[in-house]
Amino acid sequence: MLNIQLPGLSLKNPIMPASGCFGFGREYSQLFDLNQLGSIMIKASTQEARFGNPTPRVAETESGMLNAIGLQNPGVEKVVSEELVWLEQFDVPIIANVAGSQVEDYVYVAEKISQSKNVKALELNISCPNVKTGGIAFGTIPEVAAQLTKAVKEVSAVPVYVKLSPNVANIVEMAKAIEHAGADGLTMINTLIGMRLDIKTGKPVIANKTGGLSGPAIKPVAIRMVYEVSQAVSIPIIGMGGIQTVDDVIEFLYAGASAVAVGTANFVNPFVCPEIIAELPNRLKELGFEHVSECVGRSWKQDAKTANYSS
Amino acid sequence: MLNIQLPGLSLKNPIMPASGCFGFGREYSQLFDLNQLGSIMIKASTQEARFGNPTPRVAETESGMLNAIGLQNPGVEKVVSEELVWLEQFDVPIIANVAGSQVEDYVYVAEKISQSKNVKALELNISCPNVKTGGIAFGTIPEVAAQLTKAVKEVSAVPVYVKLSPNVANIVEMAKAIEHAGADGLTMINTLIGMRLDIKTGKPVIANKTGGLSGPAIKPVAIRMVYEVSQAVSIPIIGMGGIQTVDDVIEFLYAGASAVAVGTANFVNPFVCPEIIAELPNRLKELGFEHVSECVGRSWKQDAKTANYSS
Amino acid sequence: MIKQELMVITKHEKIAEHIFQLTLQGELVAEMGNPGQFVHLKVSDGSTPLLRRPISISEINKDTNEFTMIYRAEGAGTQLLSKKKQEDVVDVLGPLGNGFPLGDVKSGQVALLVGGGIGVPPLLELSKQLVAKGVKVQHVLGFQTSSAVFLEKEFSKLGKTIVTTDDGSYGYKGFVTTAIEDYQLQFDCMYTCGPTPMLRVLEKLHGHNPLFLSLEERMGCGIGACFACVCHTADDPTGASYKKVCSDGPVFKAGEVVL
Amino acid sequence: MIKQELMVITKHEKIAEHIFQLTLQGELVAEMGNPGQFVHLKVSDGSTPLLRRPISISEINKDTNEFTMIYRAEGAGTQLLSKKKQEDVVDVLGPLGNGFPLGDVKSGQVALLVGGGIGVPPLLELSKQLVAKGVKVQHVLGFQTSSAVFLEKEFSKLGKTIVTTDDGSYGYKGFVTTAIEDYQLQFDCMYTCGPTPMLRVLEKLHGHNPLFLSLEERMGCGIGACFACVCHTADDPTGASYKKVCSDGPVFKAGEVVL
Ligand SMILES: Cc1cc2nc3c(=O)[nH]c(=O)nc-3n(C[C@H](O)[C@H](O)[C@H](O)COP(=O)(O)OP(=O)(O)OC[C@H]3O[C@@H](n4cnc5c(N)ncnc54)[C@H](O)[C@@H]3O)c2cc1C
Ligand SMILES: Cc1cc2nc3c(=O)[nH]c(=O)nc-3n(C[C@H](O)[C@H](O)[C@H](O)COP(=O)(O)OP(=O)(O)OC[C@H]3O[C@@H](n4cnc5c(N)ncnc54)[C@H](O)[C@@H]3O)c2cc1C
Ligand SMILES: Cc1cc2nc3c(=O)[nH]c(=O)nc-3n(C[C@H](O)[C@H](O)[C@H](O)COP(=O)(O)O)c2cc1C
Ligand SMILES: Cc1cc2nc3c(=O)[nH]c(=O)nc-3n(C[C@H](O)[C@H](O)[C@H](O)COP(=O)(O)O)c2cc1C
Ligand code: FES
Ligand code: FES
Repeated sequence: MLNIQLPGLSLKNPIMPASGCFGFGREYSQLFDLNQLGSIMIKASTQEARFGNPTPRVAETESGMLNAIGLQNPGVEKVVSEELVWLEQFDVPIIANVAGSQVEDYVYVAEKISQSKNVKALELNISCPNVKTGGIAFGTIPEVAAQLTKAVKEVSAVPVYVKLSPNVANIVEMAKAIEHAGADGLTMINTLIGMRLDIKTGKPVIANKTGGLSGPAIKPVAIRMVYEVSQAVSIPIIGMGGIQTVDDVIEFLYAGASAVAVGTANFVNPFVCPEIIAELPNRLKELGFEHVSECVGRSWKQDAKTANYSS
Repeated sequence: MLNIQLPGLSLKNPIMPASGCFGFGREYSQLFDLNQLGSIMIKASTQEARFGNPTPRVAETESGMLNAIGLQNPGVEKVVSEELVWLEQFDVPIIANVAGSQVEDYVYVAEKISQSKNVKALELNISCPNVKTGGIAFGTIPEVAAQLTKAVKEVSAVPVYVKLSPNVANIVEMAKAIEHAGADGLTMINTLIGMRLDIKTGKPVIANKTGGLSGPAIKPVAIRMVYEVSQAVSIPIIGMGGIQTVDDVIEFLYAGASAVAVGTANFVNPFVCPEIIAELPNRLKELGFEHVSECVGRSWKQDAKTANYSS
Repeated sequence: MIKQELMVITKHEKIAEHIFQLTLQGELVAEMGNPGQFVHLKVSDGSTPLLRRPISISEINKDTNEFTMIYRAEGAGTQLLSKKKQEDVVDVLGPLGNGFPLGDVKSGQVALLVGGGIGVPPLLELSKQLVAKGVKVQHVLGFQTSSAVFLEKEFSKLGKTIVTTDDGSYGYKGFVTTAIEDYQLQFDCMYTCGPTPMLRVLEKLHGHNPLFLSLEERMGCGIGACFACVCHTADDPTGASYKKVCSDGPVFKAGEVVL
Repeated sequence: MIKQELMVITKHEKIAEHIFQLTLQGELVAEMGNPGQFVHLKVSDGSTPLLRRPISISEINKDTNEFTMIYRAEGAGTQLLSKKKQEDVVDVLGPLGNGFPLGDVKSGQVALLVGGGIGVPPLLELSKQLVAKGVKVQHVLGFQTSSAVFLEKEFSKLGKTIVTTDDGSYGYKGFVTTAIEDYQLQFDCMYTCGPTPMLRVLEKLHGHNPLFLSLEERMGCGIGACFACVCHTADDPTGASYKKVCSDGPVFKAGEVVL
């Protein structure tokens, strides 16, 4: 009832933790059996080890949070030799999040990490600032994003999903450019850029000044973008942005996502992924579905049977 | 302690209701004395009367709401002859929000409405879809926004503020293009585009499908944009997006706004504007300020005195 | 006059499946007028849920400064509300809108009050005020199923009361509209509140007689400022003329607006 | 093991200006180990405030399955928490992190416990466990002003206790660091928790002796997964090596991390 097939990914269910919100799984493995997860989107890997940004790196906002972790990670070599090897004990396909400051970085990391036995797909984090264009994020200019996608596709041993940034005027144009460049799927959305100022000092609460806004606050933006993009492309979408409950999952599927990722909610409730997975079958039954795939895109599919229809 | 001078506007205080969230003031005038307000941004006027979108037109989201009112208004002639004349009884400068589907519409409305005695500034709502570019909003392409600004500036009898849409990749580029085109000020931000789906029917909750996301959820995005734009332009900014409390007002001023507007919060608490105006002097004193203008831009001004400094 | 007040809960109980009866006390009661007005409630301090919830006034007691509402706890807001206890306070904005006009029916005449589900509560105060005026009242109250039935006793005290359920698990089996026919009810004026499909049928069948309908629509402000709750007028069904449910309604005369 | 539990409030009271003492009961207490660990609290059902709040464990009672925290109600989350009443439940994730090691000081030796403000509470359980082990304890507790002082009596029962206030309105006037000098306190091991500037001075003055410091940092997950709370290690102060305050700390040995 829950299994989903996507390029490179044979998922037992469509629920997975989002990149950066689950580390490499070690901490959560002490709380529950990771084998329950559909997949794991591991923390971004870069060519070199990175410490990331100074602290404070997180701040709370209304129904959301800002983060500016700064891609802290031990570098792709260590991710491959330590983290991915450790993850081999679980029967869970891994989606490796790839980041960098220039095309060459992505290519380097993608080539290396896609060789790992349990890495079944890559997720290109194109929200990173591109040093060659003065810090403008790869994910805000369609040509730049397309070029990056092409370069990574050439070296990757596994299907490539590209993670869209919501900080654009035209998400459909971006998605189409990336599809055209050969991406196997899309993941969306990354965080919106936001900021909070401290009332006493007048200064930004986050040391990096701006941060990425995530959590329930951004869900309406994510749903709208998945809705628009899923109708314009023919590659599958893994949706995310503010998911906290099983109904949020269904809303993303209705919008057009084929699977979903849960980010910030893991911090609020570390058991949120297994809880949603456990609740999903009953909720689907209640709504009259026999398989989770029947939900996909039903907000816009003309011929979709109505939710309350039961045979 | 609260008075602020802006192009065309001599404000007794920097607090005003945002366009579309206060009608033309009639309803709120029954609840409190409108003379307390710094200004009023009246509901958008278009050339012809508009009924707007089908209902449901609003939906609630986490710490926010979606709206797709669809610019319902009685047309500029009636706004001028009925609403603005009625508003003359108050000693409050009016900012007239101007909308349209093509440049000519804006020019028509701007020319007419800017003649009204109490209209001291215009606010161009450039988030409207432009029929000539296939519905792409004026406010997402810098050249289009600049051209519109120029055209309106030529006919307007009062200073022109342009209201920025947050649905862009590069808000600074947009602001600069509009400043260059002759705008006297900026107001920001308008709503983010969002959507909600009904779990039972699978369909969008709002009849128009997508709607504008407003309320506390979007405040971090608004603060970030005001922070970025205020450092890049030399025209003043009226900030808005999620303001509910006096501290939210101060956060916008710190970010770089010279005055602020309160939108969605009027629906939650119809007395929010006069309440904030009443609280502001004490809060400023507590934080060590002698005049509200000292707050403006202190998140980025190098030479700003620290907030806790008191003489 | 519309006021905002932190009113105190003097009584709060569950009266049917998911249905709660809530009595609040405060000065705002003094402002309440015709039955059919509503209040707009903020159920939490914070920003979730953000918006107020419109709930009809069901009974008014000016002597004790109390009024009562009956609501269905379904979504996030009403569920939070249902957890409030006696002596807790609720942020109330009201009274809002225009209620049912009592002038259209005279002492000695017969009024038929037709309610559907959560549209039943505002008819109780209406019935009381009609009876006080010397009007003979009859009630047809429709519910989905037996566990959803409420207020039958209260209405029975005021006049003939027919309860219908969709599934026949209680009272008359069927819709209120067919019950009106089957029982061959005669009346000089009809007042109704309930789901829009029910209102549409009633307007079609009985719109030629005096008929007042109370509408529901998603609301923002509740006071007429945001234009969330508009409907087309019947004489200009696709044009720019409109009525606002919150401030022109929620009660309209049959034929006034497009349902 | 880390658990999540809806724990029941058995006691909740204000003990100083803005300062509340909260006792919770539940099975999670069985998992608690060294003093200095913390719990991560969700103070509302909804999504405002969204994140959990880290609060140190101040006392543990394994017999009654209770533990106590002391917190300052300042921001949105802690203010909401302060409104909870006896028998209400609180969503607790814990115990988290590594507490103060007791192995570095032997029976008969002297431990000096130095707390600043809201850093004082975790030292209470530490002091109790040290005393139980036969260690002689001394305490220096710094507060801003007299109305902010708490736990003096409890610490006094366990050993010599010097209270300082910044403004001299109670006890010794001045900082804890100068009090330690003025009173010429002698000790074999120091444990401290409080504001970072205080920790920095203590590390500078006493870091050559055994010294354990408990750090604070903004947190996301609280369990080591989000990398919100990292600090540089002292042997690689600008490089990529790091410690996580939530899972490697919050207690570190002097010289281990960059403060
Ligand atoms: C004039 C008027 C009088 C009403 N009187 C009553 C009454 O006496 N008793 C009662 O139980 N209900 C009444 N309703 C309906 C009631 O307002 C909704 O059931 C309630 O707002 C739903 O809130 P929620 O928190 O349960 O749902 P949620 O799903 O959390 O609501 C989300 C948003 O949608 C709005 N909404 C959802 N359903 C409705 C609806 N049917 N009508 C209008 N807005 C809706 C909410 O107000 C909120 O803004 C009335 C509605 C109106 C317009
Ligand atoms: C390991 C550890 C132990 C702590 N133990 C205690 C204790 O025993 N008693 C106590 O009163 N306080 C303690 N604190 C500090 C406490 O976590 C903050 O005071 C609290 O989170 C502030 O929440 P708020 O709702 O009042 O503020 P808000 O301003 O609403 O908080 C907004 C966000 O910032 C975070 N935040 C704000 N201040 C701090 C801070 N000083 N440290 C970490 N995060 C912060 C909040 O957790 C939240 O995510 C501890 C902090 C840490 C890291
Ligand atoms: C603390 C934190 C760290 C994140 N790190 C990454 C990252 O390394 N790579 C990435 O592509 N996205 C990262 N994200 C974005 C999330 O994967 C996700 O796209 C976003 O948070 C929206 O989902 P949510 O609202 O469920 O959190 C991070 C988000 C958070 C909150
Ligand atoms: C119901 C509603 C109607 C609005 N109508 C207009 C409008 O007519 N013109 C306009 O420029 N902005 C309009 N806005 C946007 C607001 O003026 C404001 O920019 C936005 O809501 C962000 O502020 P807030 O979060 O305080 O609401 C509308 C917003 C809402 C919620
Ligand atoms: S709800 Fe705002 S106009 Fe009716
Ligand atoms: S708070 Fe998440 S790693 Fe420490």
